[in-house]
Amino acid sequence: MAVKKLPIAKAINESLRTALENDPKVLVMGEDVGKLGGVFRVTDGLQKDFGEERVIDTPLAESGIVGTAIGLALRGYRPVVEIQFDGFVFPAYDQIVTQLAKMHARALGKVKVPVVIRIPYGGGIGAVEHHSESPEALFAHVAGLKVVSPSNASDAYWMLQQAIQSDDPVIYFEPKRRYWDKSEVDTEAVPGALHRAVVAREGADLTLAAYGPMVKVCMEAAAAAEEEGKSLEVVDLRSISPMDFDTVQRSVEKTRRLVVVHEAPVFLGSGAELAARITERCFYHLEAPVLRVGGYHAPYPPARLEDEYLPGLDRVLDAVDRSLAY
Amino acid sequence: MAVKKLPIAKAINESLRTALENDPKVLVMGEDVGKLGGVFRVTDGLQKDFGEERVIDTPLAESGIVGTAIGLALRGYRPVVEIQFDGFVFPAYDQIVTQLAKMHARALGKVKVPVVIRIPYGGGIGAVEHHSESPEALFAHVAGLKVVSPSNASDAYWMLQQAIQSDDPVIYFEPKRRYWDKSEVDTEAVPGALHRAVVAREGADLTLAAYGPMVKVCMEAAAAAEEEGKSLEVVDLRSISPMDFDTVQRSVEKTRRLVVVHEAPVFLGSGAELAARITERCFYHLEAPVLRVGGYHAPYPPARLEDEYLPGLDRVLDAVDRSLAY
Amino acid sequence: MTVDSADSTAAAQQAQPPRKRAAAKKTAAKKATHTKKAAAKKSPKRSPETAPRETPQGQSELVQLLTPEGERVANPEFDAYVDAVTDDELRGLYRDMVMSRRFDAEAVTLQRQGELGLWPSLLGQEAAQVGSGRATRRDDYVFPTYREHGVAWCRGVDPTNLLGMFRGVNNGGWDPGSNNFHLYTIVIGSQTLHATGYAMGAAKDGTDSAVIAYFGDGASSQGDVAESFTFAAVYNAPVVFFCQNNQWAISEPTERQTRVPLYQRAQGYGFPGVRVDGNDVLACLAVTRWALERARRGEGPTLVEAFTYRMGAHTTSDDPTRYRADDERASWEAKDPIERLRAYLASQTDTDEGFFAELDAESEALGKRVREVVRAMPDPGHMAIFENVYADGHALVDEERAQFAAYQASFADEPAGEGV
Amino acid sequence: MTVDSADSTAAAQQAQPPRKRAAAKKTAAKKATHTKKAAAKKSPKRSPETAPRETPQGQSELVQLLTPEGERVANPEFDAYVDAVTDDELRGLYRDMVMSRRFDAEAVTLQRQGELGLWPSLLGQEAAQVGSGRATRRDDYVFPTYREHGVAWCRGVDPTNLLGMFRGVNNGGWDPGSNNFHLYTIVIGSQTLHATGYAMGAAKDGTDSAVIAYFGDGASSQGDVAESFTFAAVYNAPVVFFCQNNQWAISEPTERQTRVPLYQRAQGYGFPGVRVDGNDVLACLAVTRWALERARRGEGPTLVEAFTYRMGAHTTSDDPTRYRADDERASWEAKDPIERLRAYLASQTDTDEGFFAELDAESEALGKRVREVVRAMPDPGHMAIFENVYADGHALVDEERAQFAAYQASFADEPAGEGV
Ligand SMILES: Cc1ncc(C[n+]2csc(CCOP(=O)(O)OP(=O)(O)O)c2C)c(N)n1
Ligand SMILES: Cc1ncc(C[n+]2csc(CCOP(=O)(O)OP(=O)(O)O)c2C)c(N)n1
Ligand SMILES: [Mg+2]
Ligand SMILES: [Mg+2]
Repeated sequence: MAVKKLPIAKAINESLRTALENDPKVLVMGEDVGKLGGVFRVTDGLQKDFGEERVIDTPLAESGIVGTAIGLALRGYRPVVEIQFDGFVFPAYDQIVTQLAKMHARALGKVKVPVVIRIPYGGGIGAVEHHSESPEALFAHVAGLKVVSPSNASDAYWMLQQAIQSDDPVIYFEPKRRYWDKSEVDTEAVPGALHRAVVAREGADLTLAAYGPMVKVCMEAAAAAEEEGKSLEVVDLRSISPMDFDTVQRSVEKTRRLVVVHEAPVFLGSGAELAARITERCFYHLEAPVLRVGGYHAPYPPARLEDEYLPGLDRVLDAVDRSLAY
Repeated sequence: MAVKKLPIAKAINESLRTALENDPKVLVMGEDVGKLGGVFRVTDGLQKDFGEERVIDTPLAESGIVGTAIGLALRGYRPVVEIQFDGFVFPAYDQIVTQLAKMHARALGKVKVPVVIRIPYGGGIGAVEHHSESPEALFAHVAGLKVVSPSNASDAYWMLQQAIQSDDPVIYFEPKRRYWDKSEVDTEAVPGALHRAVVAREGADLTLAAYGPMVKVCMEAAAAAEEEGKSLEVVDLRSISPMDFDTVQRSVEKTRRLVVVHEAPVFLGSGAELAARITERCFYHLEAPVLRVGGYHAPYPPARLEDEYLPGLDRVLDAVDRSLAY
Repeated sequence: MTVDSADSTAAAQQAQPPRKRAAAKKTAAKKATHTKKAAAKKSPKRSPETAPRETPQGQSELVQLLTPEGERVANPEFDAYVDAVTDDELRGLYRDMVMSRRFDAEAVTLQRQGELGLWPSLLGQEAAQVGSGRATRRDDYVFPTYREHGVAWCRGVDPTNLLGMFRGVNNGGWDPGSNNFHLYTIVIGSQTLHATGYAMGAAKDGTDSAVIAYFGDGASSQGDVAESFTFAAVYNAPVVFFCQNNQWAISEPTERQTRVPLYQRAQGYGFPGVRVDGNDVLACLAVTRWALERARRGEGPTLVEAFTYRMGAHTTSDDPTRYRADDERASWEAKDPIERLRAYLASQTDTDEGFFAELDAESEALGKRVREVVRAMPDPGHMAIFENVYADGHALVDEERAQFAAYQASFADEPAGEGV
Repeated sequence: MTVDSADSTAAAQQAQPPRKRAAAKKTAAKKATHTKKAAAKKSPKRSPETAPRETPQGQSELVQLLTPEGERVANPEFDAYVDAVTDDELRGLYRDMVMSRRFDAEAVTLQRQGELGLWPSLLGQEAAQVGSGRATRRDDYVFPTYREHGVAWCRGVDPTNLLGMFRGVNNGGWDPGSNNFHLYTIVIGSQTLHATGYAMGAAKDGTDSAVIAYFGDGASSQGDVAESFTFAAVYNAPVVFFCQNNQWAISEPTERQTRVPLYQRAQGYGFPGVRVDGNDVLACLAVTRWALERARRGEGPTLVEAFTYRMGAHTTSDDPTRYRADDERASWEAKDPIERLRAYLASQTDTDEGFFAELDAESEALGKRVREVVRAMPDPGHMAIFENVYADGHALVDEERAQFAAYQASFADEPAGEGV
């Protein structure tokens, strides 16, 4: 049966399995991805079925993981790299931004480096430091990378398929606190384009734009607002680089108001770009400035404070009210 | 005599010398900062006068440089680290964002890590790859860091003094293509606050906001516009984190139009934040959307293309015209 | 009562002029004629898994002073570093290990009960941590990973301080300066560079303080650790790199990190590396003293690989049954660091049952105190999000703090929930 | 005419089954009975600065087959790798070095004339590059730094291709696949990881191709290089790490990077390291062949440290008078790699003046061609900014490209200036 109800983590697992089956060049690499199946069990069972040559436990060195993945890609492989947590991608940052992002251009297109980097990201799981961050803007600012983040199991499955098939490097941010949220996946569907946003809920009064873990919060906010008679449209951006400004623009031309929500700090977060861009495109349509709801300009706080730090229903609705008050 | 006309590179050199003289805890560290005086001669003569224990040639390892600087800071030193070129800071990115930026908060304020990281940045010098980048947004997004960039010799001197005196980590971006531009430095003046923007030129019709190397371009654009009867105000932001929104707001409330200019790619560049923030603050004042002029979403191009890539007079004036046309 | 080199070896040491002196003469302790009264010295038994091999210093590969059965074996190179250790001090080491283990077990329990979010247990590594921790002097500085609860104990850090970050009320938060024990560092390997820089600073200051950096077998693969070796060697920094090779990095065995014993890594950077039996507290004390004294004398860095075993899960979130066999653990239980010293104390010293009984009570009291302190540990106030982001303030943080306060105030009808 | 192992050793090699076979038997070449007719084999002269020392392999520290005076010295370990080298092939190596130097000199001149923005000269490193480059097989893969013009030459890369990035018309841009010669990498050390990954892939593919990664003495400090050693060792990757220790990293002498010879670094990672006289093309050929053959046989990585000297400035932007003494350079001129082989050719082979004269003419012709090609090298069109940022396209790039084109078109009255 092609349609299954799966949690996001399992959808990613199935997507990796499909990719390993379909293309002998696909490799899965990272710390503890083998016998352990990763700390979130996302790669569970893959090494058992595909062997140590294809599902590779690596030394504990993120720069080495990404750097060797680049070499493997140059040799014709399609490595799918796992970074164990968001906060541990930075040792690999140099390889990602100076090598992975630029090699295709450096070679005037004569080499391709189809590396996918999977990063469980975001907070809300009560973890210790470095395990709850949302660094997507730090990658999206860098040309040569593509950055995506699914919000549901179907997108998790399909966007990973597409990321692996892409000849470009893709940073695939997994909303770790939604790993166990279930939804339907049709593994025989024809997926939409990887970098297109979708209207996840239609509405008339204001547009909420989000991606990854915040889509759920926005859907809940829209449901709550409906009870108060406000009709909110929710756009699931899905892709952060490129960002589908067209879809947001269409929505905002209709609703005339936009609130962007992400966990990452607001200052220079991806909402800044969306706000600037949509303001430029919809200057005469906007009834209110684009408002942003996100993390504060502070290190991700200890777990006991994360509920206050993370954008939740109330803060989103507060911004909605402020926008509607213009 | 306290007032001298100095090129920016020399003003930085003097500022380092002053700091080394005034505080025995100040150290200068980096690749080739000793006998060579750095590839731009910014540290020229310092090792000769202060010795190898204070002006330290380091192994070729940026993470090691910043990581040991953190350790030295914990021991009570005030290291001023040189990264040879913008594109070579990334091996140190992990130490900067996961350690340097967060250690003060991690310790609930019980330790301080007063490390200054000097980075010659930006293009326009006809260099090879990795020598012309503007990565400031990648640091400004990260809480715990302060990010500044002087545009003239006096600021170069004083802002470095203030950065070294600050108990916070400061990323000090030096506009390398302006290194040899001269202006007056009063080494006995009372400097303005490190993180305040200044109005570099007054005007009535539109505000240009820039920092570092682009201030000069904006000043030239304002001069050129004047001949066409347009009165442009130029704000030299000076500090990227924190960004002085108040000064820009005051200016925009007057001129009602804002164009932000930086060399860094526009997408998720610091102009996105300024645009989003000023739009929010000045929603009813703005006659036109905030426009941004900057680099494209592409790797910094080979030298023969950099004039096309970099924001120049024409592109700034083009944006001014587009803004005024609203 | 406890072995603290501020009291024993280091006392002699302090009489010496600072660093860069007497590079030829090894140490005052070496000349000590006092020998353990009942310590039968015979040739060391080796773990079967490692063939005897010469270290760069000509020592046999695994330095061991106490066999798993608690017999004292002679070691011409390192005996001198512990010859002056009294029975009381041995009991002190034993107590340190027992208290560390008891504290650790309590933390595991507290995690199970939901009082902590996570806990990385030191179970099995008590000897490596206590032996090395007790080798440090008060003015030395320690850079731990996230598992050095036993070292923290030896440094005099109140163990309840270690729990805040795992409870989620802070990210560390104790004052590193009050015990010269830096905050736990989670990003693997980073702290080895901080330690190296700190040591460079200590040398610049003309002190003879040394620094010790802890890291794991997994961490040995990180570029930062390699860079710290380079910096330490080039600047001849007084730092000891103390690698607890507990044979696992979460689910990965050491073979995923290296194909030769880790202590050998040092040689290629130009300083000595030694492998010590990490379950032998006496050997760990001796080797770490030796390494720290090298540092004090201006002889630069040393790598100590303490060969030990992580007897528990990686953390309370981990499930080791997925990747390693139970019998592996069983074989290591036979090498338990606490049992081994207990056997020695019981057979070779006049330690009576009363000592062990008292210690039982003392450790139970510790467990109780830890439980109580944790349960009473207040959540931080919401505004703590904005505290200490910067030392000198930051306009955006001020703005966001004010907005947040106003937003919180808008729920004024609801309870404030501000904790502290 | 030239020594290309696709013709010589490798021919024999190709007859062998692929990797992981015959680990015992060293190489076919080893059994070769052909000896240099006039090569007087005597014990090697050593550079005075390095005391003889044993490598892990038991070789004497600096492998040298030709003295600075051009005398052939015996080396029981490595002679076998070059015993089959004919006089013609020796002349080929000589030609490679002369052509590389001539090309390099032309590039320096072109930089002075403003045709190039920058040039990193290989002057003095010809033997290291040609010896190692000629040891590679066609199907091997090379990951250079930014100074491997001589290796590029040996790989058959048209040298004018190397100039684009230094002229500022591209960032490399040749097709790495056509000569298995990767793009120059400027961020120090990064390419060693790419090489290791590529080698892991080659092994996965079941080929017996090997990979060689070049890097400098300065680069040895980068964490990436250490991580590449770890990955290569753990996965037993068929990669040769070829470190050209030219004793300077811009202004920093090697002592700023290490306090022991760099080849020793390898041992701590569990693979062999060898120091070879980097100004001796024959020794570089022999040692690199040995290392590559180890890789082919499945014996994993090797570190080769070619001890040489950067006779010129770091790049044309550099001023070495600020940090090193002239006499240092003078002493190395006496060890010139080209002079040394010339002396050997002149005294020990039947090479006549005609050969040298012809080569002079040939190298002058190369200089001329390089000059002409560079001067005619077109600037890229403006739109090239937006090309190849992504392989599969990117909406923002498309949007910016269109805006840019429209903006350019708004200057329609001005000349288009589109170059190509
Ligand atoms: C840079 C980085 N990558 C990954 C992790 C996740 N992680 C935490 S502990 C650990 C294993 C560490 O193993 P080792 O160094 O042997 O120390 P041990 O836990 O055994 O004490 C990993 C992979 C991390 N904390 N930091
Ligand atoms: C990460 C990084 N840091 C700094 C630089 C600047 N830089 C270019 S070459 C060089 C020295 C390299 O020395 P070495 O590795 O010995 O190679 P050599 O130039 O001697 O061939 C430096 C510091 C760089 N390119 N990359
Ligand atoms: Mg371990
Ligand atoms: Mg060099």
